[in-house]
Amino acid sequence: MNTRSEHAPIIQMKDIEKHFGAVIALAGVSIDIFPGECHCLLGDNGAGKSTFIKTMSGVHKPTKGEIIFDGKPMHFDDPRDAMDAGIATVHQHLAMIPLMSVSRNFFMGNEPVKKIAGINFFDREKADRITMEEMRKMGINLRGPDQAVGTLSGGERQTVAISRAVHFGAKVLILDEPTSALGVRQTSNVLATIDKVRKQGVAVVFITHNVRHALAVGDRFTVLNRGKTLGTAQRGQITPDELQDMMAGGQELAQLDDALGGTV
Amino acid sequence: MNTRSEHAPIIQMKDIEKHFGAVIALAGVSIDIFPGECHCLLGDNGAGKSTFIKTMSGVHKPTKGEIIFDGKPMHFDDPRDAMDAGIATVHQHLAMIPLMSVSRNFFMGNEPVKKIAGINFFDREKADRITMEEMRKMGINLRGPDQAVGTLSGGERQTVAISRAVHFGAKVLILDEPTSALGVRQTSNVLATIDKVRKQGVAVVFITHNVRHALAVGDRFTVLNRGKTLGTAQRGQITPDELQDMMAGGQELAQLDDALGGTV
Amino acid sequence: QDLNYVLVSHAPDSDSWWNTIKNGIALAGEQMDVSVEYRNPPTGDLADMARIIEQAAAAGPDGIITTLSDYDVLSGPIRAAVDSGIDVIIMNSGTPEQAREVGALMYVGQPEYDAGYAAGLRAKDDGVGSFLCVNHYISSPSSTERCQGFADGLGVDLANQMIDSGQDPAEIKNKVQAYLSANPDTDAVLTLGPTSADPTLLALEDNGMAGEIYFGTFDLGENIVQGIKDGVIAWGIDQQPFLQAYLPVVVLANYHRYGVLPGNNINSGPGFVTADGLTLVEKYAGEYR
Amino acid sequence: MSQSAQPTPATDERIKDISRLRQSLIRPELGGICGTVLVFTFFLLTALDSGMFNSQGVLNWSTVSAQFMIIAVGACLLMIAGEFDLSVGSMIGFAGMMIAIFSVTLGWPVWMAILITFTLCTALGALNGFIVIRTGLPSFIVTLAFLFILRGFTIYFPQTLERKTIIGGISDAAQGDWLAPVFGGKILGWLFQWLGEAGLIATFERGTRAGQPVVDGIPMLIVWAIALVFFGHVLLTRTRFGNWIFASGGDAEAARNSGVPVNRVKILMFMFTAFCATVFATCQVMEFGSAGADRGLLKEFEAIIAVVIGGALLTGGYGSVIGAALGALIFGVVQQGLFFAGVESSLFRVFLGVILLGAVILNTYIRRMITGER
Amino acid sequence: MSQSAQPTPATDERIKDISRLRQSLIRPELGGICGTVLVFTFFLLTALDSGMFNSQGVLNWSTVSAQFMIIAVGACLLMIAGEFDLSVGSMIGFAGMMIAIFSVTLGWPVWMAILITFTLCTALGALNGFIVIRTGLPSFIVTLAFLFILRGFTIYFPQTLERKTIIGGISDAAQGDWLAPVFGGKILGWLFQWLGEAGLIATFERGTRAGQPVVDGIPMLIVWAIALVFFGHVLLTRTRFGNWIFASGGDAEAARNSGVPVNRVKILMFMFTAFCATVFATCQVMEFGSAGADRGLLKEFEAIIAVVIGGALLTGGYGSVIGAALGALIFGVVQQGLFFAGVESSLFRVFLGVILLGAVILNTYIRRMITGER
Ligand SMILES: Nc1ncnc2c1ncn2[C@@H]1O[C@H](COP(=O)(O)OP(=O)(O)OP(=O)(O)O)[C@@H](O)[C@H]1O
Ligand SMILES: Nc1ncnc2c1ncn2[C@@H]1O[C@H](COP(=O)(O)OP(=O)(O)OP(=O)(O)O)[C@@H](O)[C@H]1O
Ligand SMILES: [Mg+2]
Ligand SMILES: [Mg+2]
Repeated sequence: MNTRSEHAPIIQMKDIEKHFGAVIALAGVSIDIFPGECHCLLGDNGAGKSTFIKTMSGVHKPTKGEIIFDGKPMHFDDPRDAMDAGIATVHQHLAMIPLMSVSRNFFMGNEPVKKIAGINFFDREKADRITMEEMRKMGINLRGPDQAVGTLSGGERQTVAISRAVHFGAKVLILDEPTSALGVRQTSNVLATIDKVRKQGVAVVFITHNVRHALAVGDRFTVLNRGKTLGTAQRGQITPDELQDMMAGGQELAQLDDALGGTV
Repeated sequence: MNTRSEHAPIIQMKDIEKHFGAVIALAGVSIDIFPGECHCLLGDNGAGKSTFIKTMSGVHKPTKGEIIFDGKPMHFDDPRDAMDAGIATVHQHLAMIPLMSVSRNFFMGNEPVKKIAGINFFDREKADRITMEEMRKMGINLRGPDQAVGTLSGGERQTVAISRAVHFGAKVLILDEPTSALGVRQTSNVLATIDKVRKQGVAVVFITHNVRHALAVGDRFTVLNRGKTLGTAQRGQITPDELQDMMAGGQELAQLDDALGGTV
Repeated sequence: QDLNYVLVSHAPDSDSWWNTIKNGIALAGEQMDVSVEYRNPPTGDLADMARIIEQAAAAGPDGIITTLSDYDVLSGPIRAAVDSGIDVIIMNSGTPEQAREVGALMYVGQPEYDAGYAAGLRAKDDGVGSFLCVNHYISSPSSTERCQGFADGLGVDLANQMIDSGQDPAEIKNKVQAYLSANPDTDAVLTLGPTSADPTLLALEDNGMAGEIYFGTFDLGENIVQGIKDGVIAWGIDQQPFLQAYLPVVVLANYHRYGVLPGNNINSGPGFVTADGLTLVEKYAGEYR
Repeated sequence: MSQSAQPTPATDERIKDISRLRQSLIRPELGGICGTVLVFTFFLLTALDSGMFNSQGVLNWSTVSAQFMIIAVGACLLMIAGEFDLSVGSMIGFAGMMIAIFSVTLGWPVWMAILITFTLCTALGALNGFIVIRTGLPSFIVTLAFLFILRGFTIYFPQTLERKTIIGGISDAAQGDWLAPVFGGKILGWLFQWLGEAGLIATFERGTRAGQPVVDGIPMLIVWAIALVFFGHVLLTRTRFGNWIFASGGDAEAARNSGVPVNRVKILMFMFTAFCATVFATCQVMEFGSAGADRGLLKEFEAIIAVVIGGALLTGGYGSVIGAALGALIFGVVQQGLFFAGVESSLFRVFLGVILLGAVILNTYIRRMITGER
Repeated sequence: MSQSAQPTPATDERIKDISRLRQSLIRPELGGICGTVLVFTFFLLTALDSGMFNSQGVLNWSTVSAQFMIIAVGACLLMIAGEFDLSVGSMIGFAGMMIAIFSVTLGWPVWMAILITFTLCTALGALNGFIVIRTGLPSFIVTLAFLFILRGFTIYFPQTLERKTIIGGISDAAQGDWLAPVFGGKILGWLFQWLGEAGLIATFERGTRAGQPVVDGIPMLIVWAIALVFFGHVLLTRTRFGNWIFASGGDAEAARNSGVPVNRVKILMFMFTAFCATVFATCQVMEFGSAGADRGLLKEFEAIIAVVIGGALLTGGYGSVIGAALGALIFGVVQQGLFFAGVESSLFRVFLGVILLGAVILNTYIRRMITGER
């Protein structure tokens, strides 16, 4: 699974900094992402995880630092550039529009077109067909492709978002806390999807607060803390407890954990 | 900790049903809540957990069924009635208003008043003083009581909401997925707070998707599934794996778990 | 009620001056035993008015009575109505020549510019050299023509002497006061109707210039009549809207019934109402005057 | 994966059934369609013999409806994209005045006046949009400011340049111009000529045009309205850009994250709204030959009302151009129909308010059924 | 617990410093205060000798500002509560007309006419609110419908009852009434009399009132404005109900969950807005002695503009009554000041738009600093 030694990294983020006005969200973070690995990004609230993957997916421009994609330096001007390069992102606050139909959402920003009389038209039949197919593959029975996303449950929406990202042939799939609001069944669904995608050779960046979810699918683990990285660990090089400690900022939690039976 | 045999239940929910138009969100759920216990409510997305605790806290009126509070049948017309009776709720989608100051949020709906010339005025000094004090107790250093909630982190907001509920002398504290978006440190903070509150004799209803969080603080566990209860289990009567299985609707997940190392 | 006439005005719904018109056609309709209707563009948009004339023509009445407040906009629809066999009388605004041009039977009214010009000449005789024109409806062309005519009658440049007062009485009042205290050597005030005259009266009363400053106004209303009586207002230009509405109905009905038609246009104004002979004016101001 | 693949069973015991028929009926335009049927039935019953449905009458309310449609299409697309334009009315006045000033006061050829006005006004629309995007202010406020600014200039310019608030003489200037008839002309004259000769429609009885049909063609205004509705409808439902419009209005942040160029979409829609307002103004100026400072008053509300009657959501992300066109048709037919039916005209506003309320409540109900929104 | 009790250390290395001074300066009213200072400086420099700042001039712009203030207070509280009222202007016309019809046409005593009008109008406000609450429609649409409905009736009633659209003669009817002077009277006449005699303020030099002071009292309109601003400010900042207003506008759902009676708050605010509009109308009718069908046109926008200039957030949950009052003051001073300064009056609208834009951008900047919003 861990194909690290075989490939060159698909994305190298070098010394990324990001400032929002008076707030320094990222203070120099470097990470390499390899194809076929699931790279977990962990860290406290406000550590800068979302900000980091947003620079990776072209939503934010880094204040400083370099992004090397497939060996070449890249400058994403907006999310479309990143998508065109093969970076698909499922954002923490879902990138779905409740009032729009599933198929329109599925293809949002990537609409298939057909030329009629030299003009590009939105190819709805194709969009509908592909959507129904992909949803069926993921085990979601839609009433029809024009069912509004607002009528889907949280887990279903997450699944739509992930399958959309996979469908568009992403080389890198970024998932920002996809499981935080999901039930056990939905969560395992999502984790299984991650596993499947990774096996297809796609690089997955998986953000979570849940050490167990991370350990279930992760190959490598990077912990962010207050805008800096605490380093990257290989699967097997680190125990769940060590990971837990790193995320919480060291020993602070020891006593509390004791009192609650160490099961947080 | 489990004081079940010593007391009468503080809330009995009997056969609660709730319909939203064509959707049957609750199809007859009964639960007893005892003082000093932490009662965990678990279940899939859309199982009806939030709907259930909303009928308990007076946000929804049940379509059918009875609520018995402290031995007497109760009809809550709106959340204020429930709050007056001693039921405090921290809702899933935070009951905090970002643009308002911490102290105004803290006392929202429960403002302290002082009479000047026969007219009730909002007692701001008192509100500010209490807020600062309570926040300090919870380990949050505010810039001042008039700092806007919008400037707090997710974990901090959650803590404000919980300490507010505790402060108003709730007999029952309801928490709807308070940890789902929180980091490890914030999560253990919240769990520690729940533990403390329970020890003060308050009944806590704790909704979560995370079996480990539930097991860390729960005394009893009720699993909802598609608007029905699958029964209530005592701490120690049930293993984590059994609980996990119940939440996911039985054996369906067995194989998946295998593949991922049983760590979901 | 075999005959059916429609009066189309250019005034917005709320313009109070047109009440007299409505009352005028209603009375004429009753007396001549014909059915009459009053229509107007709700916001006073002249383009909408053109549509209403077309609509009226489509409904096929026996006659249309309308204003010609913008020849460019209205001549087309009016000529089409005339050509499709409907008799048209022009009232209130426009000129006799324009009325003839569009094929109307006759013109009843008072050309706005001419009325302003006449008032200007009169004021010049009374020794006025500068003035303030309180325009409460600046976006309407005819109100600007009145001010322009007055200025030309005086032989001065309009320039900044016309203010956009808006229609709120308190704002009108205070704007008049502001203007007058910023330009204390203003000789005269000209208002364009009750909407601006009433607050102006109060403004002058307040700043003590009532009776001091030369004050003329267009059109009549209860307070204006009172002002004339009290000697605050020198004159009101009465274009006798009642006649503008009443006469065309009578003329049309008689023309359609007996084929008789006056040989000339009727100038309903400008008549200057002064302190002499105010009793009837007072009684019916705002209703028939 | 397949073992965990039934999150939603084909039938859900927790959802009561909805009949097929009902489901096929509920579309965004349903409210507009019902309203149109209702309105026409009403007037067919009450005003049939008033001339409302003869050739002249039909042309009359069609023209008025076409006017509303032209601005409704722009307002509709903009509203679906999540923004608002209160400056439409002032823009109409401003555009007309600019054409008049360029062609009459400055004496430029009319085609040049028209083209420059279009450029200027769409640029102003872009400015509106740019300010909204850059400052993040609600478009209500920004365009309210422009409502005042543009109206102010519409009064100020002709007053300082020509000393009057109405500028005429454009018809003369437009004589022989190649572009003017595209806005002010009529088409299908030969058809109506023939219909008139065949006695199928009424003809003039006297005057210089005696014998000619009273309706001598379809005004370009109506052609523009149909063309814009068609264009808007195709753009919205059949192109990827249409999907972006929905997405920008539904949730700008989510759309942006998915790679939709939200800012570009919004600015373009502001420009399109300004374009529609300019089309309206140009048609008006070319037809009537003059521009006045009071043209277009309150038209912004009329556009919004037509759009909302047609089922669009005020907060964006939902709506239909066909619906908006039907809303404009209802608006126009009711307005003119009340005249035909001889209703006291001051009650028109009361009707308008009641229709607006009723339509919006109906539309909300329909929308909730469609989207499953709560 | 204590060991894990430092989620936010007292100093945060990730936040750059903000100076104390700057922090004490940023308040919701700051924009309004800056604007006021700016505007007064401007007119002190350009129009000092035009009479703008003598007793008469001061009264002049004070009265106009007071008018704006009265409706701005209502609009401000309603906007903070998260709703909007576009029917304010029509309500002003309607209320005035009702008083006139009751007292003149029906001949009731004026106090009764006033009281019944107040009841009727606040009831209409409640109806507005009730429809918004029950249907969940945006208040923009609901009150837009009422804008038309009320204006329609304001024209229709007097026309059918009295055959005119201006009803006068209220001054006569109000003679000796006990309630009328509360709205139309003046206070502190003796003070100004004394000031005039002492030569501290100018007296009339000619005319009917020669020798009397040019300012003979403070109109009740100003007293009402001050009273309402005071009431609104205390209500908003010093009572629990004020907290509820903020909460309802900030997030209705969250507020409801916390036990705030959101529906009641919103309906009460709609009623208060209607009440303010009625106060405005009553003062106007009592001062001018007549009611006209065109009164109050566009006042809804003016109220919203004053409120927004004063720093309130259009989407609710944030704002200040003092700010709104300053906004009204700026609005009034600019409007009147341009006359004193002799600026071409049609440019007023342009100024208004530019000021609105500038103020809103400044306020947004200030608000972001205060709330840490992004
Ligand atoms: N657009 C923005 N403007 C200003 N500050 C921002 C912005 N986005 C994020 N921040 C700040 O940057 C820091 C990092 O935020 P980020 O959302 O990346 O955290 P996170 O690690 O994703 O946290 P969570 O686990 O809660 O999602 C926080 O302090 C946040 O307040
Ligand atoms: N106001 C409402 N109107 C209509 N349907 C509703 C409403 N509130 C909830 N529902 C439906 O009731 C069901 C139960 O929803 P609820 O929010 O109680 O689930 P939950 O157990 O809290 O799920 P989650 O874990 O995702 O929070 C869902 O099918 C939901 O769509
Ligand atoms: Mg995040
Ligand atoms: Mg829930």
